[in-house]
Amino acid sequence: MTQTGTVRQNSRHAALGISDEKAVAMYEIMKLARMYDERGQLLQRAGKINFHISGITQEPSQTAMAFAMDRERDWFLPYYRDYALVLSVGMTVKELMLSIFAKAEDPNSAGRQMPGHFGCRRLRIVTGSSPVTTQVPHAVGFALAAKMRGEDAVSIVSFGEGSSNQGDFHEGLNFAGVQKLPVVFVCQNNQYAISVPFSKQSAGKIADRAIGYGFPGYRVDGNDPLEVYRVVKEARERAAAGEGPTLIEIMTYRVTAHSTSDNDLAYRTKEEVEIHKAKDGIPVYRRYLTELGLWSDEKEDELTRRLRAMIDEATEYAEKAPFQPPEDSFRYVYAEEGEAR
Amino acid sequence: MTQTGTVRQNSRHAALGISDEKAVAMYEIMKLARMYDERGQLLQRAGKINFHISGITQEPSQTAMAFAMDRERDWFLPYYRDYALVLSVGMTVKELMLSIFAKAEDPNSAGRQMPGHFGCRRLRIVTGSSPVTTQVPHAVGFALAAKMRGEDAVSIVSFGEGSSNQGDFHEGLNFAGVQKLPVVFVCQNNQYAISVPFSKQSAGKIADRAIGYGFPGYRVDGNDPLEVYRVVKEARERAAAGEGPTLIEIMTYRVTAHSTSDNDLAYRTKEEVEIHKAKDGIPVYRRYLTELGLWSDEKEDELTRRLRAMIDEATEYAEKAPFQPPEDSFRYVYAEEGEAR
Amino acid sequence: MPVIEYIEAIRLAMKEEMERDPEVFVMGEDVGLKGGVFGTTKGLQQQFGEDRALDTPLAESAIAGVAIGAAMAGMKPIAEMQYSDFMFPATNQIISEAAKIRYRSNNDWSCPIVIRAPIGGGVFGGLYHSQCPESVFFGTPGLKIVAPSTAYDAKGLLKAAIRDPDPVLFFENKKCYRLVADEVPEEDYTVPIGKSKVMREGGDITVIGYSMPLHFAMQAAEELSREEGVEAHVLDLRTLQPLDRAGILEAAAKTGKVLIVHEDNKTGGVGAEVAAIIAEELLYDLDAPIRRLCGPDVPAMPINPPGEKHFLLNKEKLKSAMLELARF
Amino acid sequence: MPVIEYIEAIRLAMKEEMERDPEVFVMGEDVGLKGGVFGTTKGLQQQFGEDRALDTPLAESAIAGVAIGAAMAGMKPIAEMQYSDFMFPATNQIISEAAKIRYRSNNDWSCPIVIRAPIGGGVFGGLYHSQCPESVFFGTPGLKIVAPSTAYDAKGLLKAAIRDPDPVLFFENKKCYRLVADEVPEEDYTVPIGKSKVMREGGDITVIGYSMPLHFAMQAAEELSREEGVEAHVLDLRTLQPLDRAGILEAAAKTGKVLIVHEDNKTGGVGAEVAAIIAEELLYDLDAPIRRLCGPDVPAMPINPPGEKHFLLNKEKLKSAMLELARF
Ligand SMILES: Cc1ncc(C[n+]2csc(CCOP(=O)(O)OP(=O)(O)O)c2C)c(N)n1
Ligand SMILES: Cc1ncc(C[n+]2csc(CCOP(=O)(O)OP(=O)(O)O)c2C)c(N)n1
Ligand SMILES: [Mg+2]
Ligand SMILES: [Mg+2]
Repeated sequence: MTQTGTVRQNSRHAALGISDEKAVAMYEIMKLARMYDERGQLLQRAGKINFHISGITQEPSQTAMAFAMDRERDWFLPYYRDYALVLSVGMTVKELMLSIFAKAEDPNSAGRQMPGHFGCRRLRIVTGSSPVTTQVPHAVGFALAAKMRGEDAVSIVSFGEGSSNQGDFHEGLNFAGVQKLPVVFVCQNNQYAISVPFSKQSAGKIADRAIGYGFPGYRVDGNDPLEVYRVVKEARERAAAGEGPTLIEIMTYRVTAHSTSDNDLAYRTKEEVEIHKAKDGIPVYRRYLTELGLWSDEKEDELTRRLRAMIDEATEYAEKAPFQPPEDSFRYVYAEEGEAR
Repeated sequence: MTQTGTVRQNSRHAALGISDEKAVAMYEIMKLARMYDERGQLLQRAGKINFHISGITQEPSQTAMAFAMDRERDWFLPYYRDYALVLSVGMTVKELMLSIFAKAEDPNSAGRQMPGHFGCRRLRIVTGSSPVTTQVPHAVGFALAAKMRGEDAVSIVSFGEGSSNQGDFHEGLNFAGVQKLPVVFVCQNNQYAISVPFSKQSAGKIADRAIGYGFPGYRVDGNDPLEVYRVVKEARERAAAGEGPTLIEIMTYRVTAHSTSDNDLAYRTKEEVEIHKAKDGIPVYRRYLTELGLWSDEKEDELTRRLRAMIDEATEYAEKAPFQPPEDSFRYVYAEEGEAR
Repeated sequence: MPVIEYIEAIRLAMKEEMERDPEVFVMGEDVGLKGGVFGTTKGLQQQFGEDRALDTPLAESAIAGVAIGAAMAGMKPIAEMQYSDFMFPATNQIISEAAKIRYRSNNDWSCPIVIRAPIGGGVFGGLYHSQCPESVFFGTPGLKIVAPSTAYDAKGLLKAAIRDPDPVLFFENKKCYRLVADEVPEEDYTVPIGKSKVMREGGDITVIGYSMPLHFAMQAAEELSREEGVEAHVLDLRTLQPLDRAGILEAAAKTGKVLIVHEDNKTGGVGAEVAAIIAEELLYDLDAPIRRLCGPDVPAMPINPPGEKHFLLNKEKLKSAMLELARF
Repeated sequence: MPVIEYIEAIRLAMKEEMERDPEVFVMGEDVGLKGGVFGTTKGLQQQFGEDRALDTPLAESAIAGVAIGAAMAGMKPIAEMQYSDFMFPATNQIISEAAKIRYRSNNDWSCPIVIRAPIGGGVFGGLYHSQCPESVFFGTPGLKIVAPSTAYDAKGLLKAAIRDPDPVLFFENKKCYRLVADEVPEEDYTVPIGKSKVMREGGDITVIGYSMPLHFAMQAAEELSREEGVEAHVLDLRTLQPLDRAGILEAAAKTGKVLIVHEDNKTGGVGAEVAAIIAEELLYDLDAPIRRLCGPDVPAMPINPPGEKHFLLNKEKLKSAMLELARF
């Protein structure tokens, strides 16, 4: 992302088949996710909400992942930091705010689940839970269904590097490898599982595990969204062509505490965090667009204003919105009378 | 194993530090396991026992595995086909027969568990169960205990290639990799998990999975006990030196049906089985010893007679031995009064 | 009506549902050419192809988890667990996922899977091929659990389970597979989930249970009727979750003397809930303490024949408990 | 005697046992520098080193399985599950392995592990940080299960669990951590596993329960005594397995009117077994049907405050159920 002065046609994004509009749209989503996330932190500190979990620094790769997929057709199985992914797929900030305030209108769970537990059938975002990695076999099941029905859909699932040490990671990836299923596995390696550093989670590279399942695995720099896009796009193409799954390990770093309930300075230094904050992919991508003439300080100001207004409005709406009536919180244990699904 | 005419000192086994006596002892164990196993099949066909599960063709590598370890000090976590392994470690044929007849005196379980479910504290053979692969994390726990106590012991655990697809395989190996624990993981890849051929179990090599855990993995020909010995020995040395675990995939083939309850011709051909029967490691090893002058037809006859007598006697003893009194079958749910352990 | 074996009823239910609905498929270890270790899926791969009778890797959490994913995608998977003893690695997928998908998404998603698993002992299977794991999953809201005792119910309940919009655990009894055979219509039918069935009418004592032990109860009831003039009312729960409260209370009220039987160990079993329901709702109609005759509170049955026999219920044990209750 | 918090009692029990016995160690996710997500292991790594307060990979089946192996090798591991909701991936290791090791080896091997896991809601944890999984493991012979409600019992039972030769599940209530504080001796003591405790003497109604809801019961009992002259007898089971049958029967007989309370959902809960025991042994001493007041049969509690409140037990719910029973 340093080729200053290149003409647009020869830009990195064009080479990947990304239009200028799409390249800019990706930037806008990254920013939106970042600003939403920062607002979440503020709301928690202000005591307006109980809990927030952040995806800060992971937005560039999450956005790229989503944009590399077919957002009309594919199945998305995100994990709790994937705000940028679900925003890319079509979830609105208002919907995210309804979730963070746990309100009835929240499409993810009607305010039953914690924020970050995404799910929205309309957007082909599959409902998720808290026990980590259970979504990995689910993604394999979606891919199996697609294969059995001859549909063109590919499923993409993400999870942290800590979560990749669960049995379900192994069982799911191996199953997909045997059946050559159309699924893309994305490990967002942000170097920590709460307080446990990567060195105490695994002695190998996550990407290398793919070798044992007979399909390719790649490590990618998560601060470089275009490279992430390239690798995910290729993986999607392989999947759609019947060539089977791919494992992608995105190297990133969790700059926030694990969640608002965590004090990260109990187990790491401020200096370590600062080093990684300096590598933030968003300003780098902004410079890239600016150098190509696709972005400017004026546009940035306009975007910031627009997004802030959107987030303000969403916050206000969600704060005022009603909770699910308590009686209704016992509904939908099973299908209700007359429901077929 | 084709170097005819080599003098003993330059023999393959001598090069591995195996004395002639030990080389012969290994052969005797292989034969004993084979003959015990054949007797088990006969007893089942004769209706004397309900069930037998066979380790035929896997004996050479099982014997080599055990002999490459420290049989006074190490912990053994075998799986249900490991007759040759437990015999190498010191279990007697009489004890195996007591187990196959499910009699009270069976040291493995007093006739509570199926045959092949080994366990004997006296021999440092760890009690096992039927759900596959649970023993893998246990082996890691033994290795952790050894490391914490500064003991010299190494644990060795075996399991089938089908079982290597369970979550516990992944979680156990990864844990051991992070902690660099003294444990040797042995996958006996006999190409089938009951009826499911290897091609439908995994699209990769099992040995390659070690890469993702940051320690070495090797594939070895299971019909070549000296090569198995070499690789396991090396793994044990690495483990004892604090260099961490090793994964070893032993390539073999299950020539019998899965068990006496299985009809394997429903899912594979006789021809396929015959091809592999022809590769049996026992006659090859016998030729090797014979060519070195360590073995002869006379010795073979004498051994066969001796082992047959031993097995006859064990069979008779076990058949006549009493079952555990039914009242006692409710004992040892918990430690009994006054027991500390 | 043809008399068919319990196992054949299960096989036929799957075959007919797979013929009826292309989204129904079966997956599990050895379900393909081998037709399962018991033969429940025999012929399905030949008829429907490798995809719809799918041999999986030896990985129960994936079997459940992949089935759950496929179900959320709109398929109707039947996941086979080779023995119910081996479904514990899938517990997290069953309890944390299948059971909660509809609830956690506020009805946006659903999980119409069936998980079939053979339960029960008496086949010299020892500790890990004989267990009854019902109580582990019982009491997990969001799951339905059925456990038929006859071929008729096995077929009808399995069809109902496959068509059910929610996750159903289908516990088939391996001892029943070839020991139990009864009349099964050739036409399509279902047995409703959540409804118990009176197997025998009687006015002296009530026996409530499910699965294999009911056959002992029926044999004992016939003998007690002939020999002692004691008439037992026998109720087959059929569905363990949701329990048929009305059916239970009606059967209990009928005689005021209740014996609950199951092979799963006594403490914390389904029978405890049945007893608690009766004690909560019907206390004043009882003429005797609520008895339970169940498996002993021991980890699992031993493989040696005297130990297995000592462990298991049988007609004699039922008969003497029933007689004792009648005489109370 | 110093008054200390429930969480501190747990921390101290571990610390003292680790000082006493070099074979005791704790392992789990974030138990090291972070001291656990609740702070129960705070300071242990600093005092005992990385090996004895071992941060593990995020893999519960390995946490349990490795602990089991180490226990068989003679160590005394305390395996921490971060939330009890996350122990389901370890179910197979707990039920198939830990619970059966002594039995299956005919006493040749044993498995002295403790598995600690925080249960219960009311902390805005939503579906997967609030569950009570007792009933999944309850009724599995070979396991012991404890669930203290006071700091005194937490410390004494945890010490007893660590010294116990068999596997113990130790369910600590996360709402109790900082809400409950009581007198705890500075000297070493243990509370015996398998013994219930009378928390309050009374002659009108009996409340039987465990863990957090007992505090609501005690508050309600005080108010009912003052306001209505109703005297409740309150029994803390403390140990769920093995249940203290004698203690239960004595407490039930005392008043003849029994209310069983727990936060775990009603169907199939520990309360069902308690009710069944009473219905089996004490029917003629009862003056009212056996009542249960438990969590609703819904997968888990929602995170939104009105939903959580609606779901949970509290003093008012206890009080009205107790009064209703007293007036029966
Ligand atoms: C099965 C399970 N165990 C424990 C937890 C508690 N927990 C929540 S997030 C987390 C760390 C996850 O680390 P990682 O997978 O690297 O994702 P990250 O949070 O770093 O993005 C843990 C231990 C859980 N949610 N599920
Ligand atoms: C968890 C679990 N699932 C299923 C089974 C039933 N089962 C017993 S052996 C076996 C196949 C094992 O294959 P593999 O690991 O390759 O060992 P092999 O028998 O080939 O030596 C299966 C599926 C089991 N014992 N445990
Ligand atoms: Mg991480
Ligand atoms: Mg095999």
